[in-house]
Amino acid sequence: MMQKPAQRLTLFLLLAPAILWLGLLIVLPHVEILVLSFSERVAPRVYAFGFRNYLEFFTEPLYWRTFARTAFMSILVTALTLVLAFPIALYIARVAQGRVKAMLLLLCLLPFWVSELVRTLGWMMLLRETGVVSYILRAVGAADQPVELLYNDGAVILGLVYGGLLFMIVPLANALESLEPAVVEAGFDLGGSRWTVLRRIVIPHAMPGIVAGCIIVFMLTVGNFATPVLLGGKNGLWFTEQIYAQFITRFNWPQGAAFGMLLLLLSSAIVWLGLRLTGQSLGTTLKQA
Amino acid sequence: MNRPSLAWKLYIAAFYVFLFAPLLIVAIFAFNASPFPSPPWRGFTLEWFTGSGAAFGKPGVLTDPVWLSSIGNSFKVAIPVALLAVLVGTVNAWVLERAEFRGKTFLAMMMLWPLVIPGVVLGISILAFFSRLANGLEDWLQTDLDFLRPGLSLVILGQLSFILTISTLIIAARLRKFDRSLEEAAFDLGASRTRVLRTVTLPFLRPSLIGAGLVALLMSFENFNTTLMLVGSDAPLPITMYGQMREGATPAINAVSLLLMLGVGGIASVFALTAKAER
Amino acid sequence: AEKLRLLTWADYVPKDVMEQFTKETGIEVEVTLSNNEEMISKLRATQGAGFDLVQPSQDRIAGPQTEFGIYKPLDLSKIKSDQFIASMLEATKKNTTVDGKVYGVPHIWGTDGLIVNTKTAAKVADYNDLCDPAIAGKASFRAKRPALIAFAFANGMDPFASYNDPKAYTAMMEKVGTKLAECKKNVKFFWDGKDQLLNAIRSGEVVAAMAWDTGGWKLNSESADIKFVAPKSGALGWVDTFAIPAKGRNDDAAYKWINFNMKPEIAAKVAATAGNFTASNGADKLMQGKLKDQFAESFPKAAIDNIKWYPAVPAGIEEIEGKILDRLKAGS
Amino acid sequence: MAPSTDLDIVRVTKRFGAHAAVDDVSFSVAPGEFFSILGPSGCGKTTLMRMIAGFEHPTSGDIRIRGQSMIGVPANRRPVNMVFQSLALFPMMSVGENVAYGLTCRGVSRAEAEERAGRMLERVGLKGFGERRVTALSGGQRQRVAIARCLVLEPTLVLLDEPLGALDLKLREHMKIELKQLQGTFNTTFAYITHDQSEALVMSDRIAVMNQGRFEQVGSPRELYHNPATPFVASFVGETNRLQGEASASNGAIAVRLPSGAVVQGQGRAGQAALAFVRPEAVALAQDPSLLGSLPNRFEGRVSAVLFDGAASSLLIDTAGFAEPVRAVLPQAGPLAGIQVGAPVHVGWTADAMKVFAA
Amino acid sequence: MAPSTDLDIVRVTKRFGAHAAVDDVSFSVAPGEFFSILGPSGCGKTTLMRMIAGFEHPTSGDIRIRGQSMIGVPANRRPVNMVFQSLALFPMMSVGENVAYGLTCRGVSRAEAEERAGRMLERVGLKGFGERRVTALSGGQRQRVAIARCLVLEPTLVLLDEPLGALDLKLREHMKIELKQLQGTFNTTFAYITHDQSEALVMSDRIAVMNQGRFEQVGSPRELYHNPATPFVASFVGETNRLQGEASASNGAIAVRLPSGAVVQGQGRAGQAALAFVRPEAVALAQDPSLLGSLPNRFEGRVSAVLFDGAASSLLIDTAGFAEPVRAVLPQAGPLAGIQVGAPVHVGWTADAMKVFAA
Ligand SMILES: Nc1ncnc2c1ncn2[C@@H]1O[C@H](COP(=O)(O)OP(=O)(O)OP(=O)(O)O)[C@@H](O)[C@H]1O
Ligand SMILES: Nc1ncnc2c1ncn2[C@@H]1O[C@H](COP(=O)(O)OP(=O)(O)OP(=O)(O)O)[C@@H](O)[C@H]1O
Ligand SMILES: [Mg+2]
Ligand SMILES: [Mg+2]
Repeated sequence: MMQKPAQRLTLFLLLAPAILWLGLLIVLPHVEILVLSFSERVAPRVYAFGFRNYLEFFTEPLYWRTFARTAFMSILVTALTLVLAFPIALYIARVAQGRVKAMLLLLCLLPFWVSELVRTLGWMMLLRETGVVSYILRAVGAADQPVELLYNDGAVILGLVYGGLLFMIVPLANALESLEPAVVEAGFDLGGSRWTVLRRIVIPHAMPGIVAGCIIVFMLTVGNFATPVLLGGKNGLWFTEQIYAQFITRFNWPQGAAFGMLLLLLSSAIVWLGLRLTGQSLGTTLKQA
Repeated sequence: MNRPSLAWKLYIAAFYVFLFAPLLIVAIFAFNASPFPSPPWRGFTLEWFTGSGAAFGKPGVLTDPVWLSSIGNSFKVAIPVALLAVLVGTVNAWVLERAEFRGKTFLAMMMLWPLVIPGVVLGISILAFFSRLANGLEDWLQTDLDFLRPGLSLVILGQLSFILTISTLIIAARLRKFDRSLEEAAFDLGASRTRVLRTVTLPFLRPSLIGAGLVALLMSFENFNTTLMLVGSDAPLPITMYGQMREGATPAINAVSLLLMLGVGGIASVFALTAKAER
Repeated sequence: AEKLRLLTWADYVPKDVMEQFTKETGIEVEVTLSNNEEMISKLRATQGAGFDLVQPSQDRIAGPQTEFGIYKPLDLSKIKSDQFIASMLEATKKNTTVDGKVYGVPHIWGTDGLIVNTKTAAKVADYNDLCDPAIAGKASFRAKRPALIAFAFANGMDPFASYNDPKAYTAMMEKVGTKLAECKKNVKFFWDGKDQLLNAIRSGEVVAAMAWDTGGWKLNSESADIKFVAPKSGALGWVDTFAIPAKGRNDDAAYKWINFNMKPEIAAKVAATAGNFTASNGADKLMQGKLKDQFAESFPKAAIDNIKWYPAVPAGIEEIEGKILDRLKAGS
Repeated sequence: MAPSTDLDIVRVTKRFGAHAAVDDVSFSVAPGEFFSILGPSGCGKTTLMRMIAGFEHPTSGDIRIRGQSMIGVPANRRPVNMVFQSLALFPMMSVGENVAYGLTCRGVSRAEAEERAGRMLERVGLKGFGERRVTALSGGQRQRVAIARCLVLEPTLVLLDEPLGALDLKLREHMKIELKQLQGTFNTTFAYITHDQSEALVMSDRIAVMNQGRFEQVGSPRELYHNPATPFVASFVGETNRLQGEASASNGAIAVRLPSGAVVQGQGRAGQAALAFVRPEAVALAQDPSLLGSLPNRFEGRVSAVLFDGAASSLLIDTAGFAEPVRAVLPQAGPLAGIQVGAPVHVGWTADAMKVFAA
Repeated sequence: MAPSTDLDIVRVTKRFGAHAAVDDVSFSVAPGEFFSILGPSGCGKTTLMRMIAGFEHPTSGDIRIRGQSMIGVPANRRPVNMVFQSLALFPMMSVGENVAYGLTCRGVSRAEAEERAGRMLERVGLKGFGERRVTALSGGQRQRVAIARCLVLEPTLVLLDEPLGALDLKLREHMKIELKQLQGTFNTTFAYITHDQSEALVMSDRIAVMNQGRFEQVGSPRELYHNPATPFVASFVGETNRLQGEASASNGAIAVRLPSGAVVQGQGRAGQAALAFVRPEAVALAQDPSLLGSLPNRFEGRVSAVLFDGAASSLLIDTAGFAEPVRAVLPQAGPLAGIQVGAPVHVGWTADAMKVFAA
């Protein structure tokens, strides 16, 4: 009983960094933009409480269309990433052995630790009209004119999928790795075909990894800025660009804050929906990754 | 299942080509003797690394103060971020794995939250909050509080806001694997609590501390979204690169990228080695 | 050492000028490159801290100052006004006055017009010609306010006249927006950075663009086919200024830099690297011949008279424009 | 005067919430004794041991070592050392460092600690292993390092929490004997916990049988085996046949009527409901019932299974009037050695061999 | 005509690189037989079983099930099913779904598969457990689900790879008997692998003892125990005393001279170097040497340890001329029942009880 106050103090000291971190860098800033998003400008340097920033979002088709487009494309990118990454993760987790396995995983990791901008630069150099692909196409005679592959939605999707792959592969491989080989063998032994085993054993087992990977890829995609800006064309706007524009080129912080809140809502809602549909929980899911 | 089909193997090969194509292109064209980072190949040069600018009108990376100072800025951000991430991450991991108190699950959820906040939103919220804080404190204290204004200090805080989650998770995962009976055994053999910490617990955690530090370093170097909203006059590397890419880049940016790849490759190998030692 | 933190445009601070200044005054200059919007947004985020001297365009001072109070009134007694072209100084002072205080003095001026590859797009003579199907996919302009203003003039409207009537202005901008949207299919990309555009024109990816005169002349010196053309409906004239942020910490150094820069020989050097003209009185005599010739070619007498100078942007106008521009970028 | 006991547990109770993991337990361990606590999983053995080591604090009661109360003394100041079930060797240290750890904690100089650790390793048969990593040892070797790490501190008392649990069958058999011998040569007091009755029987001087936080019986292995004090001890220690029925006293012995109506004779005490136990090796077999003539319990049956297992072979015999087959030892020689499933056989046992308890 | 064997292994070899995990093994299993493969860890048991199941492909040799060669037939088309050591229940499915899985793979309708799974669960004593998650079962229950999952497919042959390995001691004892009974009631052919000799002896009709990829001996449990064909079988199956020496023939039997000069008599065949084995239960004990008078092997010793373990108690006897103590069964009754450590004792055994092999 004597130790009680001392223990309290220790606990408090241990908790202090976490509380400072979460309080000062996460919670209060979000409260701030929430408050900010409800302030409207009535005159220079005079602001009042109001919903105009949100009204603006709903009444201006431009904004909600961008929003919907971002959401839709992010889901598309997530799905594509999942489909592309699954065979790779399966290979790494269940076929490759020892050194090869470690190598394959490390090779996957490397491009992603190099800056996103370097990767995007690479794609720009490959895809642009004066770029490598166009050059090669002309050199082999497949095209007689320079081909522009950059500045369209396809390029954006390509760049985003590329950027999301690792974050899909790692949780998937982790989940698949934990599947006991004997369970898969039992699946075959009892007469299952490859497809049956994949559908009834491998995929259900990998579900936490799939959900984790999808959540992370979706988050990264929806919140991405550089890739859509640099690869995207004159027709595509990403919602983060709207936030950036409101803050940086319009100096309209309240509007930007409202957009920020909406983006946060969108991502939280889709994550929540994903978890609900697959019956997973956030904590275990993120630990997977 | 154990015998991959040919199609599958081909897919794997194609995937890795896909994965490395952009990087290879970037690396190769760092040596192209042309003012533009695009084909055709105009011959090999090191001008974009060490050139003084005489040949193409723009200096190479290692002589250009813009690149040098942004690399310096990146280090000024990354090193404190890595150190703080390890330090605070260790304390947080301890809280998650060892402490017992009400609201712990809530706190654990909160710690995961930054992972599902888009980086741009993190950036603007921190920007907005700290500018309000700075305004308030300034009115109150009647002095400039520069470090609360956009600039490297705010970038450090912004990056920490989510890198701390990662480092906490990495260290907590290792701590969870720790067999408590090792500590009890040490204690039982007569060690004091600090000695147990020093001789048993921390040595056990060391690989994860190094790992978390390296990951934090890499993430800090790489981060763009949050940083973009918080930079002041000193731009870290990604911000400078972004500016240059919008400006229409010279192969100097390829040279920077190549240096970055080499650095990352180096750190990754250190990481792989410590990971091996862990086993 | 004493330090001057300068927020400015690319090419406005040649290395030798900076070194000479440091030598003369012992003050080191730390340069951050930017553009109008970013200058304002940085100052807005810091409430005018972080820099000692900034160089926004003259039309972008009064509005933001009213809204955010990010600049300091200038102490005109510390500025050697005889170094300025008097008419330009007066015009700028007038445009940057808020509540009777002056916030900016002129530095560099130039125009927005058309860069045309005369070989592949000879017919382009006005902004509207960028929308000509003949050059489909090979035109470019910035998705920024100058494009709106330019196309307004090109389509027979006078945006500056409606500056203080938000309703009318909105209606006008909507029209311009529609026009631009139609034009969009012709556009390769909305350019952002100067070098990006120049590279694209050099490589032939773009054959005609609305852009700054300086870029056009630069390309012209490289290849005679590429010319800067003053559009029929008028080039847009801009003036970049010196202004001091509200929380600048080294006003003395700032004034020293202004006065130093406006010396004719220094101003001439700066103008030469920037490729533009200076508000420094007498510097034009020191300028190289080539630029003068290029200017003469691009701007016949009538064209000079037809330059549309930006008046100060009233607060609120940018919001209207912003939405139009966003729509332009987002729509397909 | 030296105290005559190394360890005294005095009415110790430990509650977790409402649940009493250890419930009013008292016992003493004499110097040099090998004392085991045997009980099923979850009965409170580990909790009891952790209280002795100092990792848990008793809710009530006293723990004395060499007569000194240990209440309030932290684990690192107690003259007891523990061998953990997981062994808890320090993976970041070499074998030698592991063994020297406790000595350096006491402030013994590095050189001396190393030397003493080396000598201790020699005594447990690991000479020259000092530089090895602990991960590079076999199960039995790691076991010995764990014990050496404790013994080098010359503790009054060594606590062992199922230290053989992680080993495989053959090695466990071997280590049982080795552990007993080690204890003999060091003449240190061991308190050993296990849920494996064979371990406890083979190694211990005395055994306490624990169930649901309480001690059922404390005694030598033979006492527990031959004279169990409770039905729990009778069925937990050693293989046995268990019968349930109603008791009624009869001439000198006690008679138990099974539900089928069959009656068995035994020794013991019971009210109405009774449990009777007889060990398989006490069941006599004969093809001719007259050979069992003198036995008070005689029944007819049929072999339902022959469980051949070398010297440990047994028979299951479906016996008229019994709910479960009776288990008997398969004779190694004689006419019944080759008996087959389905063969009729007579079983019998003395009243002495059958222990009866109140159910 | 129905083939007279369910499984024929014909000269099967499996190499991993240069190492032959299974080396030229042949055997047959008759319908309804319980056939075990017993051998130490790493001897190739699992590899052999995986070849039968179809997860590995033999380097050479043939595998026939009901006379049909299985070479080139994938695992999911073979009429054999396997119970894995880890059980490998599908954690993502309920108990019922686990059992129904194989049926649905065969295209049996959902309703029928569920119904048949339900009936199978009933037969293994898990009625009403269909909806449970497999993680909510005890060890023994999971065991039975794993077996039910195979049996519901009515396979020609069930392969079991140490299915009891993960269970604890008491449960393992119990499941041994239960498994044998299950096999009896379903009358399915079982091929069972284990490294635990007691499991193999208790359950099997026939056992193959495997060592380093080869079969040492195939026979009934009693054959292996009483007439081991090789020294490996003699020492691996059952507890035994092992002596090493030089052989020389003598009247009818074979004499082995130990390094100390002592000579033992046995049965068998050996060149120069010889190994001799005698089981503890074959060692007769007496306080008076005259009681052992008729035995060709008689020695004097002293009890070095009493390993009391109920019916399985034994003695270690330091015997003059023997390098290791002789292990003998502790008599349950008679004057020697209470013998103490240090007591002198005489040991003896017949020449028949001692098996001699070339070393
Ligand atoms: N810290 C604790 N908090 C709550 N209950 C506990 C705690 N430690 C043990 N118990 C409970 O006390 C009882 C005894 O546990 P203990 O670990 O002593 O058993 P045990 O005899 O060592 O079992 P095993 O043989 O499985 O190790 C169990 O019911 C357990 O659930
Ligand atoms: N895929 C493989 N590649 C290389 N060697 C292997 C492979 N599988 C098994 N082996 C080797 O073959 C030998 C036999 O292994 P196997 O698993 O059949 O042994 P086991 O008798 O089942 O042992 P245990 O009782 O430990 O399960 C071992 O030496 C093992 O290392
Ligand atoms: Mg325990
Ligand atoms: Mg095996």
